[in-house]
Amino acid sequence: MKLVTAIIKPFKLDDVRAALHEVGVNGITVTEVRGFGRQKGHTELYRGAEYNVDFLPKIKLEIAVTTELLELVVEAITRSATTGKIGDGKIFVSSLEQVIRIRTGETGAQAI
Amino acid sequence: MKLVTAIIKPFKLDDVRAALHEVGVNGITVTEVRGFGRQKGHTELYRGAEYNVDFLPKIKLEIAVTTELLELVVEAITRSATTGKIGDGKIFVSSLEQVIRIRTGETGAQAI
Amino acid sequence: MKLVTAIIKPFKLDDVRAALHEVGVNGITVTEVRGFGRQKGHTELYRGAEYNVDFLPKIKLEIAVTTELLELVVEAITRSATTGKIGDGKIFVSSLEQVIRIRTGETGAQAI
Amino acid sequence: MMRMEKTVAGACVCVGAVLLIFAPGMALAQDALSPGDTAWMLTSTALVLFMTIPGLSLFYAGMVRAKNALSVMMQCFVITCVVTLLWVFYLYALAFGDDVNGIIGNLDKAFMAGISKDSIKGVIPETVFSMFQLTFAIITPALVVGAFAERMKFSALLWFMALWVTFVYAPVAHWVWGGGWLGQLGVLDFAGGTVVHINAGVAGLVAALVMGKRNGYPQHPMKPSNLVLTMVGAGMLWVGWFGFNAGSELAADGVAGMAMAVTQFATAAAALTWMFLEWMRYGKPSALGLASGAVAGLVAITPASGYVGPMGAIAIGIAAGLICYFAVVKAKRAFGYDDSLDAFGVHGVGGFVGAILTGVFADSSLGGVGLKEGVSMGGQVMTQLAGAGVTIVYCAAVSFVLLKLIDAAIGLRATAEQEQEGLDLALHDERGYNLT
Amino acid sequence: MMRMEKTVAGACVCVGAVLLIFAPGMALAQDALSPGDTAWMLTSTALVLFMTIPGLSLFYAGMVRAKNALSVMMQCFVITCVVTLLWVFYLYALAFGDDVNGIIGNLDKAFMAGISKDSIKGVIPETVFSMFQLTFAIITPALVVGAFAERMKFSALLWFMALWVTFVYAPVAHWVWGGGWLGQLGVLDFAGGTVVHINAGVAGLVAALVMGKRNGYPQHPMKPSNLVLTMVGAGMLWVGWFGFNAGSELAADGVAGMAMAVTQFATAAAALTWMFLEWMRYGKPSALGLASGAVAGLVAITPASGYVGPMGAIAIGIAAGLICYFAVVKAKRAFGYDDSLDAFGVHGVGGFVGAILTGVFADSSLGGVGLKEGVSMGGQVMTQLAGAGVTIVYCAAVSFVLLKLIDAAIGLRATAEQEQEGLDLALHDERGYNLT
Amino acid sequence: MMRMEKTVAGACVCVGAVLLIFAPGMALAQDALSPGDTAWMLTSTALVLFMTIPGLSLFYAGMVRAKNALSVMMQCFVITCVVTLLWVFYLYALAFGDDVNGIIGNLDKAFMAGISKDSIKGVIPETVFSMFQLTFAIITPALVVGAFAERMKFSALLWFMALWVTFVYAPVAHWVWGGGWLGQLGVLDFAGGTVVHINAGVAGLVAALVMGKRNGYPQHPMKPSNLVLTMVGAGMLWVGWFGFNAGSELAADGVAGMAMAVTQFATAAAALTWMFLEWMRYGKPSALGLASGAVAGLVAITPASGYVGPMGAIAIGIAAGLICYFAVVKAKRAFGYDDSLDAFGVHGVGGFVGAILTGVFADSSLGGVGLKEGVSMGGQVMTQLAGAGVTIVYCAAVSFVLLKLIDAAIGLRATAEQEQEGLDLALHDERGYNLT
Ligand SMILES: Nc1ncnc2c1ncn2[C@@H]1O[C@H](COP(=O)(O)OP(=O)(O)O)[C@@H](O)[C@H]1O
Ligand SMILES: Nc1ncnc2c1ncn2[C@@H]1O[C@H](COP(=O)(O)OP(=O)(O)O)[C@@H](O)[C@H]1O
Ligand SMILES: Nc1ncnc2c1ncn2[C@@H]1O[C@H](COP(=O)(O)OP(=O)(O)O)[C@@H](O)[C@H]1O
Repeated sequence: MKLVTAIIKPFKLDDVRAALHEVGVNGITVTEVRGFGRQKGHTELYRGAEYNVDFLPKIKLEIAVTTELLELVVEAITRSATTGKIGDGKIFVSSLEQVIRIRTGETGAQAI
Repeated sequence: MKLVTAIIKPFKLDDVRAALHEVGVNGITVTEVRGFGRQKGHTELYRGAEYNVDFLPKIKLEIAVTTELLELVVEAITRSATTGKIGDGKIFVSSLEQVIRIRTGETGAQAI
Repeated sequence: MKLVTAIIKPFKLDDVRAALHEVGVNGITVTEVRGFGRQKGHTELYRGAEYNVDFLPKIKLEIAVTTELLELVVEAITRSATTGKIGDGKIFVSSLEQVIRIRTGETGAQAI
Repeated sequence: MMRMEKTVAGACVCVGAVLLIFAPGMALAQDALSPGDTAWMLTSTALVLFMTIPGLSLFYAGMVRAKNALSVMMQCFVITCVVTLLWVFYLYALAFGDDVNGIIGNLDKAFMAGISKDSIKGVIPETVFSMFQLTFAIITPALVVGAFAERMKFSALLWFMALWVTFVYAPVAHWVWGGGWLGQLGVLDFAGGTVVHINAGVAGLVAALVMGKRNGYPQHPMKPSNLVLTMVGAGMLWVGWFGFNAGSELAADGVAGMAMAVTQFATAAAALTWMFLEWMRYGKPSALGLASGAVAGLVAITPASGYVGPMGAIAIGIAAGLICYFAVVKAKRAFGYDDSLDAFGVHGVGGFVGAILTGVFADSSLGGVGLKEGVSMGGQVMTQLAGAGVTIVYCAAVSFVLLKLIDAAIGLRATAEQEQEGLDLALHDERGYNLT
Repeated sequence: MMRMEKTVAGACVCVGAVLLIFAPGMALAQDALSPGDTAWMLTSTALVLFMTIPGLSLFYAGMVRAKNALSVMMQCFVITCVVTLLWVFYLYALAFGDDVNGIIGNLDKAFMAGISKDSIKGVIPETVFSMFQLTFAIITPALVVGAFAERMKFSALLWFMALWVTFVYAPVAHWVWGGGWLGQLGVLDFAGGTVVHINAGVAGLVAALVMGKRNGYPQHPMKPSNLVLTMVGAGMLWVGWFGFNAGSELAADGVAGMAMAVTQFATAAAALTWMFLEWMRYGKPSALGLASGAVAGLVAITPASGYVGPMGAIAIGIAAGLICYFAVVKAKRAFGYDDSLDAFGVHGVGGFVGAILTGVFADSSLGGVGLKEGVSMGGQVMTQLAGAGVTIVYCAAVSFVLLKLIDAAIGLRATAEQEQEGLDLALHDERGYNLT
Repeated sequence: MMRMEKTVAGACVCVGAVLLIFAPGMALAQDALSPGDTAWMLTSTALVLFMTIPGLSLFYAGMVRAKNALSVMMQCFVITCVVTLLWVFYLYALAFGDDVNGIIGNLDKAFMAGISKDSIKGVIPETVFSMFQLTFAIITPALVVGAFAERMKFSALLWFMALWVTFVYAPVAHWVWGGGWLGQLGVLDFAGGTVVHINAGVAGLVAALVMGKRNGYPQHPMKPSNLVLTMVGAGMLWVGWFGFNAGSELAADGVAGMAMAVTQFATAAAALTWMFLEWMRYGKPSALGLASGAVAGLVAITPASGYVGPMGAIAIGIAAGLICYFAVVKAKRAFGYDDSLDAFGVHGVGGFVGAILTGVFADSSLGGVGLKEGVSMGGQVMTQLAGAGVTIVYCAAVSFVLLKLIDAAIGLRATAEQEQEGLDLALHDERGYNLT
């Protein structure tokens, strides 16, 4: 099993979710994060005090998937999250050793 | 060493923490997340505009543990976080290559 | 490729970012988390009702790096995030199987 | 409250001076409207409504958990609306219509019958008198909301409040202010220590007991979600209370001026008392403690505000700060009931303290305006006790019956799931904050 | 609004009584200042400004997304400033200067020429009359902001509002209140149903249509960010509205008292109507619905407040709650325009309902003060329709032209990127909330 | 401020007219209470308290970081309480008791001795006069809070403020308004440019210098946490300021009306000036800039409000917007002190600008009410400079000594850890926001 972590632009969340739904993903965990990268941030100015904020609001998705689904999931995210502009985000894939569903105690692919 | 990531219902946090404490876990990192799964969300309605919100507030726990403790920790979470109703959440286990305590520079199991 | 996850004190963020910048890290994802560990929390008191809050506000950094850069990055964080007082935080290192840049579809080290 | 017999000579001194010279003018001018007093009463009415919406609703919204913030605000708001309509229909008639046996007003004024723009009460339009009184009938049930916050069903709230203002508030207001038997007995209640605060506090306590605790209380933390707003609400209450107390003179005169002053003095004293108690006990003073003390002081000076002097006011404030502090911080925990936002601990207890001490500090020997010819301080205190006691017993009994009836009919409490989810989402399909 | 012919005998009854006896005093006292009435008008002025800042700006800020909260507050604030200066320069002169052919005021009073601390209008200082009117000229364009919230360029807003108050508000105010032809025709508009609310609502609708929808509307969720603040704003609007309606009598008398009372009654009725409709339709009542109904009631009673009785007020409230509910919840969606915060649905529609029903319930047979000698209810309704119709057509046409001109010159809308980022950051380099 | 000699003939014109005919009535009516004027002063008192709690505390709470929001609100609140009690005990006596050598009031009125509900001052109850003045004594130290926000120990604040109102505020108020030497000199300060704003600003600057910068200032970002609340606070300040300025006439008359009007005009002009400066300099106008300009305008018109005309007010507003803008945006950074919320930059500087320009625009040639017989504009400006200069020097010196004494005795600053954690948690065991 794999854990897919995607950093995307906040307003793309609905699209990505829909795309994931299509490829059969039913569970996602979403976190509001701030991203720092090549995309530039904004300036805030309060009574002449200027702050350059280079963190941008981003959404992080974590999705546990079976290894078979991995390709499809990555493709779905890439397709639906892209705007073509800098800051579209990243996908990280890592390995999951175990998944447990708390309610039932099921483990492995069944628990996803 | 392993990294245990658990998604649980927010009001279970205190119970889970207590259960983890019992099995000897002293460090936890907690994030507020929104979960999307089988448990259905709620409806919001503002002046006739209806929004179906299918994300639910969840709590994500991240716990670095030694491999020996893994079993106990997973068991403690499963036991304390369950309500038997849909949406109780998941536990993900992945491998940790290294842990460093920033203050002392200690590494490995000692750093946990 | 590796994923470096660091839990640090919130007011150290700017320093750590600067240190990471120096060693050539250009992308970071930041999450506000609450940490539970040896550092003690605080007390809140409302009309005689006392709450002992043992979670502390922390910042979690996630940084995807090439394996070559790993050492430097860990060192940079350790150096810049330390205050010498309990609660300085941890660094977790795990393995990343794949990284994809959403905008271009690039993968691997190029995508970081 | 309510010097109904106020003559023009009293109300409108400068004109009175002239009138005294030209006696023929008097009969004609009797019952004439005074623009100055009317101006103040229009303002006071606005100030007292301001206490409830937005004041009290902010004060309460900040103290509940974020998931219930809208529910308490909505409760305050809907009470405002429901009581307003009932007021027009029959509440004003019940409370302030012509007295029937000292018990209740007759219904001649139901549906505002006979009240036109030309109707005068004292030196102000009767519409203004009625509106001013309405704002009191609104805030009283709104105060009760604090006791059962975070768990009552909205429909049950509507029924309870509609019945409660009818069967509790209106009669008690009549007894004390409308020409009823408690007023005749000599009970002093300038602006509502008994009618408003004891009444609200006791109803709240009964409701808290009948409904039981919030799930998880007191084991789970139930921290105030937005004390910044609570501080704002406290500030608004303080400012609006000038209309409450100084407005209860029904005129812009020296008594109103003194009522405003003693309100300020007692409040400051009570706030500091609570703060220092907390500081001594826990090592730190808190904003919520300071604000709670201020409200306790405002409550306690209310019945006394037209009768006592500055030093009496400070004494009342200190007493209120002290006693309400212990009621809220100690007694509630000791007895184990869940008065969510301390409606009883602050309003019930503070109102009682104020009612009794009014009997003490109204005495001219202690700087007050003096008791009625032939009444001793001890005698007045007994009268005050009687007034408070009657109100407590009557309010508790009727509130209890109403709550039990409603519970049997439709249920009082939200379900455990609804409570868990928060009343805002569960009962109103709304969230108070969508900040991210 | 505005019984300019009010004599001292009417305004200052108690003195009047004396004066009646000593006729020689009369001429002398004519045009004398009444401190009581002045006190109320100073207060009313403060109350109406309070409606805009902070009231309306809170009401609106809570309804937009967090990223646009400051932008609407700033728009309300800057409108306050710009209209104030234009008022001094020429708006007051245009609206309330000596009438020229029933169309507009002459400019004799431009730059407040000839107005000193000793100038009297009726029984109050002219400065106070002018200030009170200014607060109306401020809130009207501020209400419009709700229609195009979250997408207008700040510079375009400045131009639009400056031109709009000049070419729309000032003439319409003059026609109805300043001695112009609509007032002469007999149009009744006590406190601004036509001048303020229809005017603002129609301008808002036109702006919403000309500017188009917010990007993503209605597919993407655009949830209110902070309904707690919206409830606070609604409470402030309600309280401030007492100054708006009862202040429009320009005196502290029985008419003011009745105006305050009917304001309260209509508002309560409208709020409950909206709430119960929602409850029936969706199964749950909401705080936002309750507050929206209250504002609809406040709007609808505005033109009627000096003319109708308590039961007429309740009828108007129910009608307003019902009709505005359908306008906001149904019509907007059916027609598909994006009136972001329902400036048209609440103010335009509510103002229209109120304007027409004023003609009905002002009749003495329905508890009102009675229509002018020889005018039938039907006739008055036709007059009201005429007044409303003229305002709608004039306002729509001129607003449209102004918007098109500004669009051609500098563009009306923020760019899509700016809208996406939020106007607070994009246009003002600020964020409303930095809570973590 | 404060036309104490106001006779009934002036205050109560319509009655006066009658009285003139019947001279015998006059002596009797002398010193009689005017309900209309009293109504306005009761209202003004409420308005000025409203400026501090909730107004100023919101304005400040929104500008600090979230972790310090409650601390500034609590400071404003506790100042309200402490000053109130000291006022009763001796402050009123010191400031407004019978004058001793032009320096200070004697203590005959300590503990409100001799003040009953029947005491009259001018045409209003003395209680009302005293309460109105109290609200000024409250807001002045509360304004100072902005200068050292986010770092002062709570206990040190209590000591400093108690001593400061005793040794700085009371004497200066006496000198200017209580019959003291600056008033005798002819210094014009209608509503407190010198007594309130220069005084507060200078004390703030001294405190900021003595205490040093916040840790991390200016390298670390210290962004306002909740500008939405700051905008609300600014709106409340504006509205409440009508009580401050128009109330300072102590009557509801033409001077009060003009004071309210010029307050509005100057504020609008200053707000727009600041906004456009920012727009020109940084390319974007901001809500905080607009609000800051408004407050600067309110401050600057304060001393002038009873003396200048509309155009003079606009000139003063523009000057205040311009000069305070540079003080806040440029001078603070250039000199490197940390006046956290610009108490000095806005109140100190704005108060000074207003004090001087009062001397200019009070002249009848510039639309003002005219200077005293025989005083030239230059002469008046010199007098104003003298008044401001004396206040600056006296206030700076005494504030410095008090701060140094307290620092030596108990320390002024919170520890670095406490500052890091936030004063709310560190000093009060509370958090302002628990929204999740
Ligand atoms: N090396 C990295 N480690 C962790 N997160 C990263 C890394 N690089 C980028 N990110 C995340 O991805 C987001 C987008 O990256 P950015 O460089 O702005 O544009 P792009 O995605 O087009 O390469 C960043 O805001 C950050 O949240
Ligand atoms: N495949 C997944 N990847 C990541 N998180 C998941 C996944 N499936 C579920 N979750 C998380 O677990 C929570 C509970 O899942 P849900 O399907 O609602 O019920 P259950 O835990 O009973 O299976 C979700 O809200 C989500 O946060
Ligand atoms: N085993 C763990 N798993 C996950 N997070 C941990 C663990 N131990 C500590 N942390 C995180 O690191 C933070 C600091 O740990 P703490 O024990 O307080 O001090 P120190 O870093 O000096 O050892 C905690 O607040 C928590 O967020």
